[in-house]
Amino acid sequence: MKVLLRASESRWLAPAAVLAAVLLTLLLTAVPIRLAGANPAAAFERYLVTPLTTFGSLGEVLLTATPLLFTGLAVAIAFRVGYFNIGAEGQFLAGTIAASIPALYLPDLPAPIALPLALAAGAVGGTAWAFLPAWLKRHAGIDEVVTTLLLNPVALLLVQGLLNGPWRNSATGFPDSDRFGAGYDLPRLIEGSRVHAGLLLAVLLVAVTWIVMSATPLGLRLRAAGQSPSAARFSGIRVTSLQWRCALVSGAVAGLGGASQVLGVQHQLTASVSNGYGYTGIVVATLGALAAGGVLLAALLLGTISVGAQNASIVLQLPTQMGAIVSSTLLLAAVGFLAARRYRLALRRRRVR
Amino acid sequence: MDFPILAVLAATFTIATPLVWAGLGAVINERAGILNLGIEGIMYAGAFVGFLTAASTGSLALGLTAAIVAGLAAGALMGLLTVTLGVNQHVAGIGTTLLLIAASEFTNRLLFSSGSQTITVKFDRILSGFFAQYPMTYVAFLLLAPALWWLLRSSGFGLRLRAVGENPEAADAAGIPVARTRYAALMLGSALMAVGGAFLTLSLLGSFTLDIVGGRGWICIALVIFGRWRVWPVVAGALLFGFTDALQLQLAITPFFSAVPNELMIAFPYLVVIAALAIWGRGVRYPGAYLTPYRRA
Amino acid sequence: MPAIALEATSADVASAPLAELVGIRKTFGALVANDSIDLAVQSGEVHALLGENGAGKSTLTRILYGLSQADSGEIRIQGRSTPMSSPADAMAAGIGMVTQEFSLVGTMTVTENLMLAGVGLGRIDRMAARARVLDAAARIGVAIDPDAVVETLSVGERQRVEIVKALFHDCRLLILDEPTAVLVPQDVELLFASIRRLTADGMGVIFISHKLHEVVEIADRVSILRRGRIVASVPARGLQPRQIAAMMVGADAASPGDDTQAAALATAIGLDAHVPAPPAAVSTGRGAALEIRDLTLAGASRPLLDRISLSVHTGEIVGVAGVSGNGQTELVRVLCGTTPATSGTVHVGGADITTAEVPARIAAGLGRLTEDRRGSVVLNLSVEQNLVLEDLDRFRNGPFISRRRISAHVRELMERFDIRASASDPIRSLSGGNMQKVLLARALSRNPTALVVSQPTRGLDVGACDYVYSQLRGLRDNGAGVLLVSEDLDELLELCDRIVVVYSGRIIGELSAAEASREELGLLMTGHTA
Amino acid sequence: GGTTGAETPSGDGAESEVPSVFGAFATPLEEPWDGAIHAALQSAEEDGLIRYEHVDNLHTADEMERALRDIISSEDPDIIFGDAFAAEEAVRAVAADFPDTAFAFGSGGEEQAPNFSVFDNWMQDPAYLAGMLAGGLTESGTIGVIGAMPIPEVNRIVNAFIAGAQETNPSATVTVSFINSFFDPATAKQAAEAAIAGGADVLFAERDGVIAAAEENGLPVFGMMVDQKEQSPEHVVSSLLWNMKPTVEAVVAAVAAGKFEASNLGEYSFMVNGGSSLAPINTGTAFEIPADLISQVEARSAEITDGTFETPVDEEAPAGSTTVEG
Ligand SMILES: Nc1ncnc2c1ncn2[C@@H]1O[C@H](COP(=O)(O)OP(=O)(O)OP(=O)(O)O)[C@@H](O)[C@H]1O
Ligand SMILES: Nc1ncnc2c1ncn2[C@@H]1O[C@H](COP(=O)(O)OP(=O)(O)OP(=O)(O)O)[C@@H](O)[C@H]1O
Ligand SMILES: [Mg+2]
Ligand SMILES: [Mg+2]
Repeated sequence: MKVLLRASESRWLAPAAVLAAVLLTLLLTAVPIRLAGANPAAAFERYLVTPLTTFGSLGEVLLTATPLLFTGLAVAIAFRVGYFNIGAEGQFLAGTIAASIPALYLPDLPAPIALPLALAAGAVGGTAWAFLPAWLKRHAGIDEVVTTLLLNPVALLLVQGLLNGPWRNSATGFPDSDRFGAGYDLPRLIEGSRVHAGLLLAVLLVAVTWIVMSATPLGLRLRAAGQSPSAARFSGIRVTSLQWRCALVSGAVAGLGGASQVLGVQHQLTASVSNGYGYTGIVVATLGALAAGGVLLAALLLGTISVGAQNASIVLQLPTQMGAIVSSTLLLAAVGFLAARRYRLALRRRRVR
Repeated sequence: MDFPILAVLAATFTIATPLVWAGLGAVINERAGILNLGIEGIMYAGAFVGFLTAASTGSLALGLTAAIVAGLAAGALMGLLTVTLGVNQHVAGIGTTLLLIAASEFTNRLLFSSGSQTITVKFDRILSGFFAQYPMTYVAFLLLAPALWWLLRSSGFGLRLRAVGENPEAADAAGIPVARTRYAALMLGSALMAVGGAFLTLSLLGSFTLDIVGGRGWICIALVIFGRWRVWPVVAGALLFGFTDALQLQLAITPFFSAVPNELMIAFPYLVVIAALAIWGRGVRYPGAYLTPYRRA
Repeated sequence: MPAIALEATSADVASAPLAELVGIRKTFGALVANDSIDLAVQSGEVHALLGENGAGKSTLTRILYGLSQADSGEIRIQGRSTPMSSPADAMAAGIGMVTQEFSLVGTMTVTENLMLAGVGLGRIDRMAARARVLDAAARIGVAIDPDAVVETLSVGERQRVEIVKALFHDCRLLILDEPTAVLVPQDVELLFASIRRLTADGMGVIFISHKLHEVVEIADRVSILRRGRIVASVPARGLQPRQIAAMMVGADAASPGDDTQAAALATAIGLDAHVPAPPAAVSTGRGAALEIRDLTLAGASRPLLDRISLSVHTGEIVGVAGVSGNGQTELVRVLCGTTPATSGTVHVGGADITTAEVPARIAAGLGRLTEDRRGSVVLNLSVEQNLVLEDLDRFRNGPFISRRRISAHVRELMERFDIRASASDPIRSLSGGNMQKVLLARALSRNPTALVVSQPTRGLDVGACDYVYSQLRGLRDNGAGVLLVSEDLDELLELCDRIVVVYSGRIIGELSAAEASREELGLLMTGHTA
Repeated sequence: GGTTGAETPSGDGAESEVPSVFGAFATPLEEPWDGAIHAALQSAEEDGLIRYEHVDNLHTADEMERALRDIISSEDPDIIFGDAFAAEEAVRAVAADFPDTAFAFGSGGEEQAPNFSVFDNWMQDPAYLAGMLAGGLTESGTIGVIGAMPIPEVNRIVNAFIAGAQETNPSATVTVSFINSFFDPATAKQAAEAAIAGGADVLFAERDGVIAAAEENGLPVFGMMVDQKEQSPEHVVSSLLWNMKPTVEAVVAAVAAGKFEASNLGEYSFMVNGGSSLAPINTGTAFEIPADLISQVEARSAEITDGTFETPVDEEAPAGSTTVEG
């Protein structure tokens, strides 16, 4: 028997691969679920079905997917042009800080002024945090992976420093900021659900990115620059400058995500505002094949599992780590099967066709 | 009070120890062309499995062995994903990290319903004064680093490993089994990462608590690029980080500096590494086949 | 050499072919690259494998060497069926290969590269290996520096390393896939001398080349592949290049109607000593298409380009000859805008482009075609995307790409330049010849005032070469100036109006094509000024 | 929140009369703070006082809010225990939406009528006593404290510890290191090593990791939250204990009696009410603990218990190095 590249992929292979991944995950995680004292089938229903079948949790899925859309898109934009921004986490946090500045110092602004101001501040904050690595890359060829990565903990320390210092809660003394003024609440989109206007903004950015990537000269140039910088340079594409601009745009998108999260969900700055969204964004972007549509799908998938895992923990008393085990196993199984579908098995002795 | 510079230097080596083990593991992986972002999870699993085994058998040697076995298994999983199946390495690595951390914490929860556990024996320091360091520190600097330096430079295995990381087509044409070499690199490197994690539980602390690795794996990824995939510069990077960290911990309780915001002090090592990179880190060149799976036509 | 001992003592084994391919079939998706191929190589013979670009030569030899696995078929070594699941198997069976694309690790030294094959896991002895490398180089008759890092070497030097590498470990069958494409004539002679020595000792050689005069010179047997099938396998003795060419393209050599085609082919492959170039016509008076003044490019120790001054007039092809590594690559890179010049000026059609960025160069009327084909395209993008990449702003519709206009433009180019692929194929799947046509189409689609081309026919089959030549002549006849950098003297003599010779980054001589001879050029290229 | 599911568990409610309690924790249960609440609830369940379920790891305010709404809609417990730090806004909003559910949350804020009560780990009393012991034990005159981060909950413990040290050793210096993490024992240990290098010969392990440093250097050390004596039987002098049981019992009794209302439950964590204490002083230490020091501490302890001594509460961040000399 041997492994051969497939001549062509039929359409059903991708869904079949995902289905196989779900089955394998079910098989692999049934044992720990049993050990933790729950019924695997019931658990899986909670993980994958419940979130999508009740109105309330569907809203929660969208809410959970919102920050992932921003960070996933941010990472995809940068990766696409060959700039490996691992710093979406820090840029997201910088966005939350920057959006908090007007919200804390000008708390009484009315919403029509306050929201654009705070969102713009978030974008600027993310850009500012992306600036140093991008500048070092552009002017000195310093590798961006290290600099963006190392600035993540620094951003978290900056949040903590502000919360322990000037922004300490004036009522409780706890290191979280005061509640923002009412004008800074992103409006909710659907009655009875926490989904907020940040989702709209994220989807808009996905759409714009999709159009730019697929229908403009810039989109093709970005791809060329990302796939082969030297050939792109030969073709007159200014790779360094494109990378520089995408790095900043990427930071801005991540920063907007931070702003959306504090203005839409938290209404105050806390040290735990990001649940590793920037790092998960890398998974979202690569799972989505660095394409806008793919980011959308991947963010929704991860959002679903995360909402489902919480529900399973509450209802079935499974340790919350079980949710992480299921989602990471499913992630690895899915990418594994999706990669494997490019190949087919052939018996050595049989003549093919 | 005199500033205890010798203590800071001694602490430098202690702090650098897990970074050297895991960072050199990452060097081995990346020299073979594979970015192993599973590092954080592999260190975590090494810390947990090592501790669990030592605590239940009472044998440190068995604990260390178990950590190594866990690392080898994690490396094999990474190999299955990135080498055999050609999965995107960022996704495979981050997925592995998530899985191993969750699985360790889950097992910890099932076995010890809460609270931290302690082993009564641990690898203790040897010698005294400035030289009072853990055996695994001595092994890291005096044995592991020279051995890997020699391995990469002067052994057939190192030559093969570099070849599959630079140009797998050429390596294949030279009769080198590309997949097998990459598996070997992943398993060896991951085992070193697991030992780096086990250092925390079996040597430094003698106990396991959640979050014990605390982002050290990600620092290693940065240090490997900082050191340009070469053994001694990576060791130097780990020492630079260790020194600045030890320094800030000491300065934080030194009267003059205690007025500086704590967070700024803690950020210091990160900023120093970035600054060092900005000064010396121009024109980093990645291994030629970095991030690219290989399969024959 | 155990192989020879075997040959000498056993008549039986001698009668079994050294290697035999039986019923080899290989498909890439829908494409059948090899279709039930049978081929046998005898010991002591040079077996030439010929065919158009994309005929399946490399695929077949890669299967024999274990770099690729056949869908079906069998490989026999000295009569015994031997599965080749990896190059290690092939090496164990006594096969060595020089692949068409370089198989060298750029960051390693020559010695390390040569050690790679067959290195164990334990300690390596660098000094001993180095000595063995020097020894092997001397044995094979090629000079290489064992301590040089491969990526610092020129292509010609790298090819020499490849050849030494294939012969470093004793083998009974040597596969050479277009080894001479990047070698200068002197090196080709050295290589042939080695091949003759080795075959005299009983080695078998599979030799792939598009240079038919080389084939008739060295081959004992010629097999011709067309579209994945063997269409002829004949002894080489007495065979004329003209006949081979006809067999390759499938034209019936005997048919009288095809005289013109045969003649064109013959011309293309440089059989007729050289046809005097068509008169430079009305051109020279019309001023410079490309004007280079005192162009200098500093290097680490000495200038890589040293005050080069040269003008190419409209309606003229100027050749640049030289042994590789004398500044040709750098000259092309500076002109193409990928390396900035240290000093000097470059004008295209009167416009100063010395410091211009690539788009401005293209706008000024500069066409570019470099020797680094795969480095000039984005391999993962499609043929269509690569064809318009330099020119995207021409196909805008407001802020968007006009897909309709692009596909119309691309369809036209693909027709005009006879590109045999589908517009949506990723360009990496194209064979060398088709890729070169894409690049040519891209360079010529804007009707450049001046064209810089380097090694335009390296690795191309006769049909494709001929096509490139006719395009370059056509461009010249339309009034453009062409600067042609080539290591192929026949090509230069064939195409150019004037030839300059570079040596050590300087122009050390200029000859008009009418008065130039190979001998004279050869002397200049080795630095002998009269 | 959903519109379905609230009815299902009510069938269970008929079987037993004890209130159902759900724990909703921001950190993993292994983290000592939430671990203490969880332990008290578990023990209340074992005592047959309550039925108990829980969920942990609700890191963000967002997750906390989703979990709370989900808990109410799918499990509808009588009482929800948890910690609201860093999710005050969200938790209070949910509480306001479900006035029939009793909320008892760790919080730095005030109670919120009608159903949101707050508690906190008011451990300044045992901290003061531990500080007294530390002051008496130091020979170098320097004591090292390694804490998580300068938040009120940590500050008041550290400040009380410093005040206690001041009582027995007016010239002592206390160095305070914050590692800016709730979980980073390796860094905590390095910080402890730095304190030792800076002259400290007694340590207070507000965070895990410090005891290992004390053990290696043979120094007295104080543990936190649970009795950590077994981690280093010869070096742990004592530990500060938080006992959530009085708080849990108070809330359960009020709910069972149908008289639950929003209140500040903080006093149930005071030593007077048995909500916190100093673990028994270790008699098997490698060094000697002077008997008169112990009696001094015991006397002070008795004063605290009978209400004649009130430990000062100071929630300002302590300086990195405090020389206590007044
Ligand atoms: N969730 C989705 N919703 C709608 N369309 C989707 C979604 N996911 C993927 N797609 C489709 O998948 C294709 C690829 O997505 P994308 O927009 O990123 O195109 P692209 O950048 O042109 O991709 P490519 O890299 O293949 O050229 C598009 O045609 C898009 O319509
Ligand atoms: N890995 C591959 N995937 C898809 N198609 C391939 C691959 N390798 C080769 N081909 C196709 O197979 C055919 C035969 O290619 P091959 O390289 O054997 O030709 P060749 O005779 O060596 O041509 P050339 O003279 O240009 O080197 C070509 O059409 C080529 O495009
Ligand atoms: Mg796309
Ligand atoms: Mg070929």
